[in-house]
Amino acid sequence: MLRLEAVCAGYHRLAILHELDLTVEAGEIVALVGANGAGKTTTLRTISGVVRPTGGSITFDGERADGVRPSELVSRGLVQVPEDRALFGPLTVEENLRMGGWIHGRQRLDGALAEVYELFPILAERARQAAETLSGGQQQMLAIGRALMARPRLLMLDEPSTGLSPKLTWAVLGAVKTIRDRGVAVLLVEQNAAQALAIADRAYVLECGTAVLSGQGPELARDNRVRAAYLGL
Amino acid sequence: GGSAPSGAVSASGGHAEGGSIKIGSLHPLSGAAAADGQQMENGAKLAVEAVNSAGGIKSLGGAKLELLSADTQGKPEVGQSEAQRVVSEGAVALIGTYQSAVSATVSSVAERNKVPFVIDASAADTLLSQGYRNTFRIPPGSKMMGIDGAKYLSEVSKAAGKPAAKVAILHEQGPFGTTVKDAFTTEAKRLGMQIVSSASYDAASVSDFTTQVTAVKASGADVLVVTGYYRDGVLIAQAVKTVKPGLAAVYGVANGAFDIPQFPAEAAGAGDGFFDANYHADAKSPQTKALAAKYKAAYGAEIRTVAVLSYEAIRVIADGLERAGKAEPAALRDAIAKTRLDSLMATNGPISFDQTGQNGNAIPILMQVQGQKVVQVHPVDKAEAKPVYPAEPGR
Amino acid sequence: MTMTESRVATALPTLPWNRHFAVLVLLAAVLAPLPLLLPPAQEAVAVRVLIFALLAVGWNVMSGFGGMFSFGHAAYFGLGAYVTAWLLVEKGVSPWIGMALGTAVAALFAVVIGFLALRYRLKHAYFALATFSFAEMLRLVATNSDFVNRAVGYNVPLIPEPSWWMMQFEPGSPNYFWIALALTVLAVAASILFVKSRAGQFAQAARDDEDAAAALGIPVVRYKLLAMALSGAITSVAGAFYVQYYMFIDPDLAFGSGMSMQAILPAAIGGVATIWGPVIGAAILGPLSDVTATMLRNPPAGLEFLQGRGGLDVMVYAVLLIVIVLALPQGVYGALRERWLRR
Amino acid sequence: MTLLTVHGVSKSFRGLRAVDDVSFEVAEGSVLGIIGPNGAGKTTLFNLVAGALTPDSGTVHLGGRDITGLPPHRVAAAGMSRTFQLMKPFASMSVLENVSVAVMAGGGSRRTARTAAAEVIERVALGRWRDSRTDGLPTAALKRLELARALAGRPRVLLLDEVLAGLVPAERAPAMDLLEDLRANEGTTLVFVEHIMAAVMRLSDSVLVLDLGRVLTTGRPADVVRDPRVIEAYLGEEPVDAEA
Amino acid sequence: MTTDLARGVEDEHRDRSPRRKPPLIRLVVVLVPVVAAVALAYAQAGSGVIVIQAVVTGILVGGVYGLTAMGLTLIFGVLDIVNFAHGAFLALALFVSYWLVSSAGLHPYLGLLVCVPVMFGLGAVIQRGVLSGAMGKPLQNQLLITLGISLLIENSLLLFFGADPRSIELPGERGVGIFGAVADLSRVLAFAGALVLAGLLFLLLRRTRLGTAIRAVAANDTGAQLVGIDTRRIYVITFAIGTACAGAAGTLLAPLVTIEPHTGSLFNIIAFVVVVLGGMGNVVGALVGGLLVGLVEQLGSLCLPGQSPLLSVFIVFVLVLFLRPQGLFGSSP
Ligand SMILES: Nc1ncnc2c1ncn2[C@@H]1O[C@H](COP(=O)(O)OP(=O)(O)OP(=O)(O)O)[C@@H](O)[C@H]1O
Ligand SMILES: Nc1ncnc2c1ncn2[C@@H]1O[C@H](COP(=O)(O)OP(=O)(O)OP(=O)(O)O)[C@@H](O)[C@H]1O
Ligand SMILES: CC(C)C[C@H](N)C(=O)O
Ligand SMILES: [Mg+2]
Ligand SMILES: [Mg+2]
Repeated sequence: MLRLEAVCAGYHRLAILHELDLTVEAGEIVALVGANGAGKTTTLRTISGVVRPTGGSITFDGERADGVRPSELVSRGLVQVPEDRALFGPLTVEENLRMGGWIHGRQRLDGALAEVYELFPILAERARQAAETLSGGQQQMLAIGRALMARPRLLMLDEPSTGLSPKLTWAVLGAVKTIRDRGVAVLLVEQNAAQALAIADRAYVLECGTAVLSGQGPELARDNRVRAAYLGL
Repeated sequence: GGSAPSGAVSASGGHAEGGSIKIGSLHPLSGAAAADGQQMENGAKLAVEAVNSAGGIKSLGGAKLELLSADTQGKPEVGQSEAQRVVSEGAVALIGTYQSAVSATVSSVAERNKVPFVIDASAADTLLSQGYRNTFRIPPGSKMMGIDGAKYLSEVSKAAGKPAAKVAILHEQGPFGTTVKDAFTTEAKRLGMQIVSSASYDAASVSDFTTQVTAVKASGADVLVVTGYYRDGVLIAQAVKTVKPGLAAVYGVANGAFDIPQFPAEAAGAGDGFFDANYHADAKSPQTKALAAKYKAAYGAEIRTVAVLSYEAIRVIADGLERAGKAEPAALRDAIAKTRLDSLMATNGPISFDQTGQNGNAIPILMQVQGQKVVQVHPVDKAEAKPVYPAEPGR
Repeated sequence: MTMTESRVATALPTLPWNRHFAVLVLLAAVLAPLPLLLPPAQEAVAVRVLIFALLAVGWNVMSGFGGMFSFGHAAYFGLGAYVTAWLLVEKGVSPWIGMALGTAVAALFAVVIGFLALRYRLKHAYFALATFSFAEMLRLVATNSDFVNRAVGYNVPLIPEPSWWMMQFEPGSPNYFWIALALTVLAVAASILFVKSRAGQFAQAARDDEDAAAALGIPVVRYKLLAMALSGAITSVAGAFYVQYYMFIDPDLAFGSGMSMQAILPAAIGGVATIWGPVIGAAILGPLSDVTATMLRNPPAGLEFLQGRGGLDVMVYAVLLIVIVLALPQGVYGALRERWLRR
Repeated sequence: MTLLTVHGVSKSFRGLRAVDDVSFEVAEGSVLGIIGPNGAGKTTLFNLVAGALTPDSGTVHLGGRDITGLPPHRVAAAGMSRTFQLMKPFASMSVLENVSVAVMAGGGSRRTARTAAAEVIERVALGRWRDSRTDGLPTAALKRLELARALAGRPRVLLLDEVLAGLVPAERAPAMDLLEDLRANEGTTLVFVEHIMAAVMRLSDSVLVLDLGRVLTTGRPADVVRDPRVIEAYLGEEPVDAEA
Repeated sequence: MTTDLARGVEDEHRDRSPRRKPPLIRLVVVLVPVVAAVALAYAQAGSGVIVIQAVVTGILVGGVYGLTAMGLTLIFGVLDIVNFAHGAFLALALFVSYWLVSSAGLHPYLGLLVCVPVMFGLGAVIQRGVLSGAMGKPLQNQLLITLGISLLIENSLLLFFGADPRSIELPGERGVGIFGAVADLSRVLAFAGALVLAGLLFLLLRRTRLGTAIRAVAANDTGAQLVGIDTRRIYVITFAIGTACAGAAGTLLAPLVTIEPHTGSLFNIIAFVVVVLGGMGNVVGALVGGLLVGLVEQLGSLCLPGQSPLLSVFIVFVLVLFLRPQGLFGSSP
């Protein structure tokens, strides 16, 4: 579904990604783990078109996806939830969600809205509240909900559990699985490698902008190098 | 004073090279006063053409005049450096500048370079109270306009049998408006008028006069005296039309709007009957009429008084050169100080400068908007038509 | 404790400080003979450049290094000008003394305005417009106060003999340039010293992050006020000198928004929050309008019809302004420094 | 001897009681961990203690001195430093300059500031970023910079707001070593907020649990994590199917 | 089961979300200076008629100020661009109106049909071509660029139309009586126009998809890109709407001002004061701010007779900022 081949990218003259290869198939959760600054976020930003790759190719559903504007990729079904959530603070929860369905034009989107509310009932309750007044956990749910409104086929999540309490972390990761079960592929970046690997179907380990290891989630969790470096065991 | 002024040295050099005599013309060609500034520039150009086509300066072997034009943008420091520039490019005299603040910096450049500076328009009295020897002014200053304005009001209203008794004043808060108001007030009181209210405004930002005119109405005044510029003048006319304060007259003193040819049309009838006591081109003089026609032919617009003044300033300098017989600032300055030259303006006599550099024969005259035109109505020898008093402005 | 190896190159190192002083001395030495070489009109432009530079160096201390965007620097310029002019015209006091007192008054006023604005936590555009308002209030009050001659302002009386004590020389005298140069050099030196000093470091830290600075024990308000006071003082010197050079001042000129703009433009063109930006910007902007005016006074062949059309020179000036800012968003010096450090 | 005493502090934002009648004491040289759900008021509590916010009621004493309502810079001068959850570097300055400013702010002279700063930088292993401007720094380095600046003033009490968050597990260990070393060798008193339970368990002498702005419980780490209320409000049960 | 967990989260936050108290302070901040000024003005002028007239004029003039500030606040709030060229846009609109009336013989208010689309197009072109380079740049860069644009526009007007003042005549009687005070009809119409424009903008921003998208972009640019909004297009549209507002304002103002290349810049500073007073990006704030400035200016000239009315405007402005540093309707930072 998504295929990165020898992708290089960076900021200004700083190269961050070096010949990165990565694939995501339909209906699977793929985790991307790695040290701070390894380039996880940059990878997601490159896929979603915020950062322009300087080399290699990205294809989504067999079509070229590099050099395409983010808004175009969204309408193709590739949606990212950024590290900082990037909510529309002064807008209400419902307005945020409806904006999430922007690419679907003037359609009512009531069905999609109902699904998101079913997944995160708290959002239905807070529908008229400004997004910036939500707690951290609620904001994370709203960010995911907003992304779902676009009816993505591939959802990319950047560290959805950062700063969340252990309890909320489980809640959010649980939701990720539910989303996968509804047929959406997920590319998940997590610093919390243990938890990410626990729910992932497959995973990549990123170091200095290249994938140094890849494999089934639980399998990687047993790999000694991974255990030492990322699980702190 | 000190060593040889650099301006003088290069000035004669400039003459030798091109054979033409350079005169600096400093006006606001852009900025808020560009309308007047461009008229003045055009007036000066016409004068230069006139002198040159009449054979140039005869005592200098028919030397031609050349205008070094500069845009002051209405900014004093730009005026200063432009003055400095044209002097160093060989200008033997300067004319300008409209804004008093700009004239202030230019006159100090002129004084220190010993280059004569003929003010074509700038009303501030302080310009001539610095003791400068090189600054001359053709039109009257603010104070005189205030005094004569009061006199004319008294004369015209008495002649109509309804002497103005209660006067309200609205004036812009700059030096121009304030000085005129002060002089007017003193003289009006001396002549037995009562000042019932006096309010100032910021000409640059004001956008409505309804309240002020209502206050005038409430004060029971029979005459509203206004000293200000063009835009505010039009706004006042509109407010008068709206409020209908029931005055005998709206009476401008040195007003920048009420005697402008475009004013009656722009105020769309609201300005009918408005007076203005101001210096003015003499509409009765055949030369002035010819100049107005020439201006219209060349630039497609009605000539304003300021353009006539710039024309006059060039004439004064040409005349001075003729008598000096030398294209040298110092000699020219002495010649200008002895000027006696017929004027295109409505005056008491030929242009001639007193000790301070003021044209002693300059006077304001009284004009009135009659039948969508500005006509001269007082003093009698300058009048094209009889003043209509009470004028019932705003009807 | 090892850091995960990453390929991120080290970011820009900062310039060593003593080099700034070396450049300053060199620059002063190179510029000093200028008035002996330039024709008087160009010298007037050169002096204007130095006045702009003084203004902008002052603005830069508060708004560049201090991070508090001022749109009312005319207030300090005007106070410097008016204190000097009033003392000189009304009391016959030497402009040097007037200049010194002017800096004190301007610094004090800066502290008062600054205290109010910081006390009430005004930020960004709100702060900028508050400073603008204070300058406008001064303008309006001066315009209507007999005490300072209302809107008429002051003319500096001419004295018969040139005098250092009264800062008056024959026109075109190089002394004007030298005084302006000396003042500018002092101002730049002051800004270098400030930036390098403890106080300057604290002020810049507070600009970058106020909360973090406070949490480290930096009394943020005190150092911001200090930056404002220094900034006001430097700018007021420009005002004091302006009066002596142009021999005239009035409220619109002294406190008008044009002057506030004049303080910002050179810094923005040259590079905000850099030592040399304001100076370079002034050197570009000062002659720019003369250059465009000259260019259009004698238009190239084919464009003669443009000659003498009012407004055209300003249009060209405007286009140049836009092009410079679009091409070099960090300012001329900012861009140069970036390139220099990147190799 | 108690060094920091917080008594009954409360703070509301527009009707929301973010911190509600919180009291605790910290003995000199000890370590207090604070945990609690998102939005429980942990950062707000830090802000109240460090002077960034003024409590609506309650008092804060440091070494017997009442520091309630003092502005942050006075609190810092009194010997208490803090780090920020959302990092706040001085973006126009290099790492070295950042820390030098902190040394000077703590009373160091300008001449010795650089050497002192360089030492602190080595200590938190930021050496390779020393002369980098902070605007291009990765998260982990920024977290350490927060720590370095807070240490530079040699505080008696250090308030740490999620300094470990955003670090991968492998990088947490050396950071924890550093904190333990501080306490052991310099007797620095630590108060830290953390969601990473491993760190809380290892470092703290006692743990305070905040929920809805109120103290849910305090106690030794091992006891606290077994408290059903804490599990209910904060830790949660690991979902069975997450073990897949 | 996910939903269960989410519910668990929900009761973690039992009603702890901040409630919005009615913003009483705004009302106080607006009313106190106005009431004080009315009382003082009455004491000074000693005549009820004058005070009523001042209030009526103040409201009408305030409407004009609000009108000129409307587009500015939109651009300010959404694009975060400090647009010093707004006055020049206004001047351009005045000249377009003038040209339509004088050469095409259109009724002055019908000019709206042409002027608004023309200015919309121009705004789009300028944002696309020049201002996109100023987005997200520091204040001084925006200042320089928009200042450049304004000099360019004003001086091209000077070049092509000349400096002579022009005016547009409204046919018919213009005086209108209101509560014993009088007002010029064109001012009443301009005031009505300000209300309508504010209403339209408010509806656009609050009730339409485009408006929500505009606010979304203002709130979080990256977020907007990530949901598929073409933010560059939104910028262009927003700026174009802002200039179109200047177009509308220009047409409505044309009958009551002297039309010169510099007319617009007279309104510029006041417009900025109004925008900041009302809170950046808030159209209702702009209207209220305009009214406050208009009233204070009119009453101020009665209260402080020797002083410029602007002095009272700036004093009130600064005092309001001290009470509400984010403007009357601005959200706290
Ligand atoms: N906008 C930017 N400009 C310059 N450098 C950047 C920028 N964003 C990130 N970087 C650098 O790129 C490198 C990789 O960053 P990235 O955010 O992709 O890492 P990450 O793996 O997501 O790390 P983390 O776990 O800290 O989120 C880092 O060293 C960072 O400093
Ligand atoms: N300045 C403020 N204005 C309004 N509400 C605030 C403000 N600061 C914090 N809050 C609210 O107070 C509550 C407590 O916030 P705080 O930041 O202290 O939580 P926390 O415990 O640190 O959470 P986290 O673990 O997510 O960092 C939250 O509901 C937050 O939205
Ligand atoms: C009537 C005008 C010529 C007055 C001029 N603006 C001045 O300041 O003197
Ligand atoms: Mg990341
Ligand atoms: Mg927190």
